[in-house]
Amino acid sequence: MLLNVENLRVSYGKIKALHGISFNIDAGEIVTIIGANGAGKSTTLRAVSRMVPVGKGSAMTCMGKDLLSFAADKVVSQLGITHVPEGRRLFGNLTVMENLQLATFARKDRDNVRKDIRRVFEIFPRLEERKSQASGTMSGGEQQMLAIGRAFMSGRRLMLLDEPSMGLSPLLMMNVFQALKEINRQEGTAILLVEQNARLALKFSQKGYVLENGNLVLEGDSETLINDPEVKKAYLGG
Amino acid sequence: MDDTHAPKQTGGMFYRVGLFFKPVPLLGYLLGFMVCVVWEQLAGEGLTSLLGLPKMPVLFGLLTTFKVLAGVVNFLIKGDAFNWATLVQIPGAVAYLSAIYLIPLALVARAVVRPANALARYLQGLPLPVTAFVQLGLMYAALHIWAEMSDYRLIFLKLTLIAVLFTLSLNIINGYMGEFSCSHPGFMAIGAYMSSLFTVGLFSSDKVLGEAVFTFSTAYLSFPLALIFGGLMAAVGALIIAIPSFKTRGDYLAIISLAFLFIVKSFFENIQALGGSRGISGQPDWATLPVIFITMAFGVWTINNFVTSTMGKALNAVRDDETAAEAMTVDTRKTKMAAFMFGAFWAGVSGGLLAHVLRYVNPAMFSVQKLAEVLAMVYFGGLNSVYGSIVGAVSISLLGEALRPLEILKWIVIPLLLILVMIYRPTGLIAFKEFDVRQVFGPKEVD
Amino acid sequence: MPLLHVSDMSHNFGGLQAVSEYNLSLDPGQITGLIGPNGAGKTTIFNLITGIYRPTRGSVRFDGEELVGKKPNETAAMGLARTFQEMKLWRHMTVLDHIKMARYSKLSYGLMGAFLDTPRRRREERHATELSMEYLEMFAVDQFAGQLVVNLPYGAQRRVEMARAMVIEPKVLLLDEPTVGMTPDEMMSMIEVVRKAHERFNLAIFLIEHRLKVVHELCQHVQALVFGKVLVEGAPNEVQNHPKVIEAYIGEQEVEF
Amino acid sequence: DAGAADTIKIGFNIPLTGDNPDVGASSKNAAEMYLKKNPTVEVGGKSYALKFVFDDNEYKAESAVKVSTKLITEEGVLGIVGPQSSSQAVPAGEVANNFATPMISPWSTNPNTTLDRPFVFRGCFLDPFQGPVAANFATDELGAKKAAVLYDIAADYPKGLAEFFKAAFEEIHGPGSVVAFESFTTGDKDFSAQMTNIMMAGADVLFTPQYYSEVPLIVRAAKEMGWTKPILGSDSWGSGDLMGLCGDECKGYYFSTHYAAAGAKGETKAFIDEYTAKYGKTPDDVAALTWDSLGLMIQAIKDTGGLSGDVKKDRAKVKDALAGIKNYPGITGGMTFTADGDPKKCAVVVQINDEGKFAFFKSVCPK
Amino acid sequence: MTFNFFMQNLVNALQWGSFYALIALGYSMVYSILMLFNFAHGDIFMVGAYIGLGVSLGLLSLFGTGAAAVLPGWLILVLTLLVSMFLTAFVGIIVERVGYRPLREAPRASAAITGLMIGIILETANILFLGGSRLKFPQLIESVTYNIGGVYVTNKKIMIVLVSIGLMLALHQLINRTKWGMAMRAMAYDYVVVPLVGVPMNTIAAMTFAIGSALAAAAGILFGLAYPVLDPYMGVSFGWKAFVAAILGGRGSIMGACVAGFMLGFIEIMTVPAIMIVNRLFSLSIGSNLRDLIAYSIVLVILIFRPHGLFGQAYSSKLRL
Ligand SMILES: Nc1ncnc2c1ncn2[C@@H]1O[C@H](COP(=O)(O)OP(=O)(O)OP(=O)(O)O)[C@@H](O)[C@H]1O
Ligand SMILES: Nc1ncnc2c1ncn2[C@@H]1O[C@H](COP(=O)(O)OP(=O)(O)OP(=O)(O)O)[C@@H](O)[C@H]1O
Ligand SMILES: CC(C)C[C@H](N)C(=O)O
Ligand SMILES: [Mg+2]
Ligand SMILES: [Mg+2]
Repeated sequence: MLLNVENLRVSYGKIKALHGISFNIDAGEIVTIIGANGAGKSTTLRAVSRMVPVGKGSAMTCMGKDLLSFAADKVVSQLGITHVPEGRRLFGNLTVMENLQLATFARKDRDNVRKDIRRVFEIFPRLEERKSQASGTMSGGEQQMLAIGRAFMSGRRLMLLDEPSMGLSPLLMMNVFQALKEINRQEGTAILLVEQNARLALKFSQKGYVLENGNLVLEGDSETLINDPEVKKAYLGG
Repeated sequence: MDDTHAPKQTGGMFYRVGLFFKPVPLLGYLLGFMVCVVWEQLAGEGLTSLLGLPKMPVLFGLLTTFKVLAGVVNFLIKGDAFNWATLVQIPGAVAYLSAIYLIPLALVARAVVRPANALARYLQGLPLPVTAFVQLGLMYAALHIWAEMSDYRLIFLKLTLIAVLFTLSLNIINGYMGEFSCSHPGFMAIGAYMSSLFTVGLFSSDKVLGEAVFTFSTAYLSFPLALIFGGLMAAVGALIIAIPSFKTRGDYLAIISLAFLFIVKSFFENIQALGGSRGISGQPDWATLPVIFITMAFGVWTINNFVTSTMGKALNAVRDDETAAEAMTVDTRKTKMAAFMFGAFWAGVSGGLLAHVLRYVNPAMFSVQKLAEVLAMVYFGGLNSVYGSIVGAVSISLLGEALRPLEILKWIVIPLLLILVMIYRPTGLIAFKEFDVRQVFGPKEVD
Repeated sequence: MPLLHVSDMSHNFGGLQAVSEYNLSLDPGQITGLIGPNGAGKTTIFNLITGIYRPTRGSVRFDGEELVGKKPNETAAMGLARTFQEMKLWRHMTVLDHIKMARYSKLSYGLMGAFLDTPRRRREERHATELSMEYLEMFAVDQFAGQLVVNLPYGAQRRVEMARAMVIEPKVLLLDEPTVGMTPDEMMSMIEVVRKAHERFNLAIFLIEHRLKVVHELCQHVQALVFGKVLVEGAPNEVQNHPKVIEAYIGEQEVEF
Repeated sequence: DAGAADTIKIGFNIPLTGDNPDVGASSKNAAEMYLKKNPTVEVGGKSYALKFVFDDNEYKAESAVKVSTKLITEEGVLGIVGPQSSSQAVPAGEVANNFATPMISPWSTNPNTTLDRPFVFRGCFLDPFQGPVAANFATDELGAKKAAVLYDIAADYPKGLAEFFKAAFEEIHGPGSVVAFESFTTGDKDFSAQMTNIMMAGADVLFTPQYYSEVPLIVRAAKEMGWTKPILGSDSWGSGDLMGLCGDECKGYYFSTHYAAAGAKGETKAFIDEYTAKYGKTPDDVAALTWDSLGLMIQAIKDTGGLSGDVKKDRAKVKDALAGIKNYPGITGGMTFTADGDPKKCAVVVQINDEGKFAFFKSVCPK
Repeated sequence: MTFNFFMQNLVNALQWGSFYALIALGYSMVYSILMLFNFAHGDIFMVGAYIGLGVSLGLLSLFGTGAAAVLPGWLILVLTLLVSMFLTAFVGIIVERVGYRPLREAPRASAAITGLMIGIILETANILFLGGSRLKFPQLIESVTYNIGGVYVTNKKIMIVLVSIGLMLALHQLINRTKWGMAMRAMAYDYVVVPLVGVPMNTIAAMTFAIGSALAAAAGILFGLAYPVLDPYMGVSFGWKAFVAAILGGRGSIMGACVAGFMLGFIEIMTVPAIMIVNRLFSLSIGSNLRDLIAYSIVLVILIFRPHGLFGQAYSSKLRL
């Protein structure tokens, strides 16, 4: 098992966002979490990437190692878990190229870096065109591509994706998902996906969890979930 | 949702104390304070000697306490002789504070809850000026009696009230508008000099400014004009900064305003007609406590009016997201200019008051040190809040006086305290709290 | 004469031609959609119309008046309200204050009124509050009136932003991806809200969306923008099924992974 | 205090913190030394314990006012020594005068400090006196015909003195004989631009009435620009620390001051030796003047011939006694107050000799 | 008004500008990377100078002075520079740890206030430990004055200018060419997500302070050589003026800070001869005392025409509240 999460609790001050959820991801697997706004999806990802402190009793292991003993940057550089946050959060003052290079900060394999950058440009040719544009001035969709590319550069055992389709044109959304699938297939990168577009997400993944008010209420393989009448009603738009 | 968290748990002592005083309206505290100060007039001297204190504790016993502590510190560090008998003064001061202030205040405030609330409710029915007049009048009377006990209290009170106005006027810019302005001491300087020019130039004979132009006994009636003149000139100065700096966004105001501060200081140092670095002395003694109190109250009132109006709240909008503010029809440039000049105006007025309290003004008074002081007051008290500025100005002034016996160590203690506040309450003690005059003066609903 | 008339508007950033020779005419009560790939220049067009950027060439006329050269607050006060792709709310302000702020240009009490709390100011503020409450109710966010916006659920924040734009009493409303990040449920209720506002005020709406369903439900007319140029325009169905639009924008919808 | 009746309280309004803490330290040192030596005073046949209250004015005008008020109303002092610098002494003098409490500022040379304030005195000569002393010295002893002045515009004292020097020098040599009148601002460290101007002007002597901490930098800037002519300073040079900071570079230059430490005799020498032994450095002007001012205050108290115990009445008595003091033998010279409360006293000019000592060169007394 | 006169002032201005530039550089590091006004920077400069004083006195007593010297003065100077920069870097790291790290999520202005307070504590601590009096910085190398065609230049001036320029170039390379520099710039933009790309945020922040403080120490020591009187408040006015230079240079621009530092030095020095020239030309008698007034008016005017600073980019940087 790649990632195992037990009894994860998170609160923001007095607000409890997660009430002890458990889930797991196998190597190379694509897993989706769906849920309404404010259900705690982003919080789950933030907890795994150690961006928010977790509550007592929570346990997370990655390949048998205690994930909680790694600082946020070590989760990326040593465990290979990368996080594409909600709203992309690029370094707007750096160029596209610099954003990609920075993501290799902790990497030692200089030769592969160049190859990987080529890969990113193959997947997203627009990025190569805009190599030296400051990333802050790019359009929303362009930024999303760069955010995925940046995550690809910094580690690829597990990618945590927070609403990657947000604001993307239909065509690009498909492209992005195809690119993700390709990365998943070629590199064996596992993906934990959070999406509002639940239909797409479930189709894309093998396994799914449904999160409601900080609790996991349903889990199963994607096929089952997509046909579940409750899920259909609540998340697939009838 | 599993469990709901209502903050209902009966908390510790603070919670219970809070509950005890919950129904007390401002009027109740004012009455309580009034009783305290009268009580002090009657019993203060007696209690002082009863407790074996050398002198009546004038700053709520703080000064006495720290003086003794300073003795202990000097004994520990430098081995200075220390009279251990003075240690008794600390409990003495505490006892005095409790007997004269804390206990009577608590008891009276609590005892008059009903009549005070009834009165407050009645007053609330009357037009606001009447309510304000009654309550502020009571507040002034109490402060007046308090200050009558000692001239040191009086000067402390005067300077503190000025500091409140000055701090609040900076809060408009650094708190409500969210810019970082460094020029406030400069505005204060302009106000101080210009009002001095007015009063000294016209009404008293002075080496620098020459013979008095007018001499009549009611000349002090022109003091408001002098203050307004100082304030307006400061506002004009603000215009010089405002025009270039609001073309840009962000940090440039910080250095433009800092440059302005240097320029103002250098200007007054160089203008021989205003005394140069020697400054101007001999201002008439017109900044009396009532004058300062009324000016301060009026200033706080107008500033509060401004920041609670939609016009003024546009400042918050500009601070939080300027693009959105513009898209919502806010004329950001006009708003910023108005706020900046308004802040400068009151800084100028407080400068005018300061000059007439000290009856002396020189350029060195308005250095970056003054800037550090007022910044500390603003951020310590709390951004975007009238309460915050009052709390900040009063507590920093009080600390500054109370810790004076510690001499150099004072400058370790105060900064450390500020750092701690910044770490635990980064926007200051009481930030982002709206000051609703009617509610403040109104009754407390008892449930 | 159309209410909003954009003719031959172009704009470039450095070397990048973001918008070129763009035309639009929007009649009162009309809803026009703007679709196009990411980076096509849609948001830029909004920014040009509202005065955040000044077009390199071309003109924008609103109600017969030229807008080019006017500042955003001026265009807004004239009746061009907008929302933002990435919601722009004021962190430290309550919901009610948000709405009231949009009355800024309609307040006439001036600075003296602001400083001195004149009766006129009290009257105007009271009126603004009442009006704002009406709008809050209309957008079903009145129960949050006293709260800070940051504490609101996402969908409610979006509706607050929309209510804020509406209080300006605009003639044209520009919506930049109003349903982004919403669940299908929330999306449907947003469509309803827009429709209601449209009907009630006979509002002209100019809408950017990536969700074709929204465009389909609301718009009478659609423009497809690619590389800053209008590729195709017409009725929603026509545009959606246009091969060029499919190629550049929509793609194959049912892919298998 | 208990038994306040037989103590006499003197307040000190001095800068223990702020920009110039060493001024406060010197004042306090001198005062404490005085107290050690004279723990009690005999007034009108009754012995009183002396008690000193030191309060910190932070080198700020505002604080000086608060401190004066506090000393007078809270501590109930009989008289105040300080503040030292005019920027504090002028406003604090106002307070003292209003509360009818005698005050002596040891070191404030600004005329406004005592002007029209019967209760305020000072322990030093005034700038209008020192300026001509320096100008005459430059003319007579250094043979200068053209002078340059470099001073701090933002500080009251150097600026005033520079102007008095200029006036006096131009009176002797005609207008324009001060060929360079260059200034800078408090805290400046680089004087090369001003020195370049001064070099260009071709002066015979450089007068710089600056603090001892700035003198080394000025002297160095001058030497680096190739200045080889004499430099003349004022009483603010006279700190024990000057030579430690300046080293060989200052040797040979002159300054006017209140007293000459090297070669001092009698009382003055006793004071210097005792102070040096106690604090490990030569007493500077502040220390010496504080000592004298304190002495004057105590003398006046003795001269009242007896205290009533009512501090308000006693203060008035002390003030009258102060005004009446004749030829007080201070270590910085004999002193008699004018009607304004300013002492008539002599200035000395010292030269920094090869051992780095301030050697007596000449004494100039008012006519 | 000769050419010499101009050259002489130019040389003076170069030296003076070096200090502003070096200090502004350290200021700008923290400012452009952590987006903080580090109001303690001037005082770190002061601490650096005092550490330099301690180190050099220590070295001198170890290796002897004058005729008994084991090591030449310049070597002691180099050692002093290295050791003090290292030690002062630690002071910077402590300042970051105590005063800034806990405030990373707070409004920037609050951090500015902590900086101000840390500055006051550093000054006070100095007075507590060393007393209020001024100290003399030992002159490690013999001063030699060259007269080049009537222009007086000392060996120290030359050295100071060269060392400053060298340090600036090195820093420029670091920021723009290395991944550390890239990480620093990224942090300037959005520190929250920096760890998400595998960059250790705290290390970068600490390093930023360390480098800035080391530069301040270098400035402090060079300053001690040029103006050998040290006092606890020597950093105050430098701090505020470096603040002006750092922002005048334009945010995010190391070169900008450097150029603005030199420029500020030039303006300050050059107004004095400029006034003199004007006086001679029009037979006026304006005092050179108007320097601050003129210098900062020039700064104001520059900002009117270049509202984003000399090298700054135009993006909004509101105080984070
Ligand atoms: N920084 C924060 N401070 C306080 N509360 C927060 C914070 N971030 C999230 N929350 C609260 O935690 C809960 C879960 O939020 P989270 O962002 O994880 O939801 P989500 O499922 O990702 O929703 P969305 O679809 O809107 O992204 C919500 O109630 C939210 O209001
Ligand atoms: N200030 C700017 N400077 C430089 N380029 C810019 C700037 N603003 C936008 N651009 C570029 O202009 C193009 C159009 O951007 P715009 O934001 O209008 O796209 P959009 O159609 O709204 O896309 P999306 O659907 O992703 O939001 C993009 O390529 C973007 O990178
Ligand atoms: C030299 C000094 C610090 C005092 C000076 N005589 C003054 O009047 O301020
Ligand atoms: Mg989320
Ligand atoms: Mg867009």
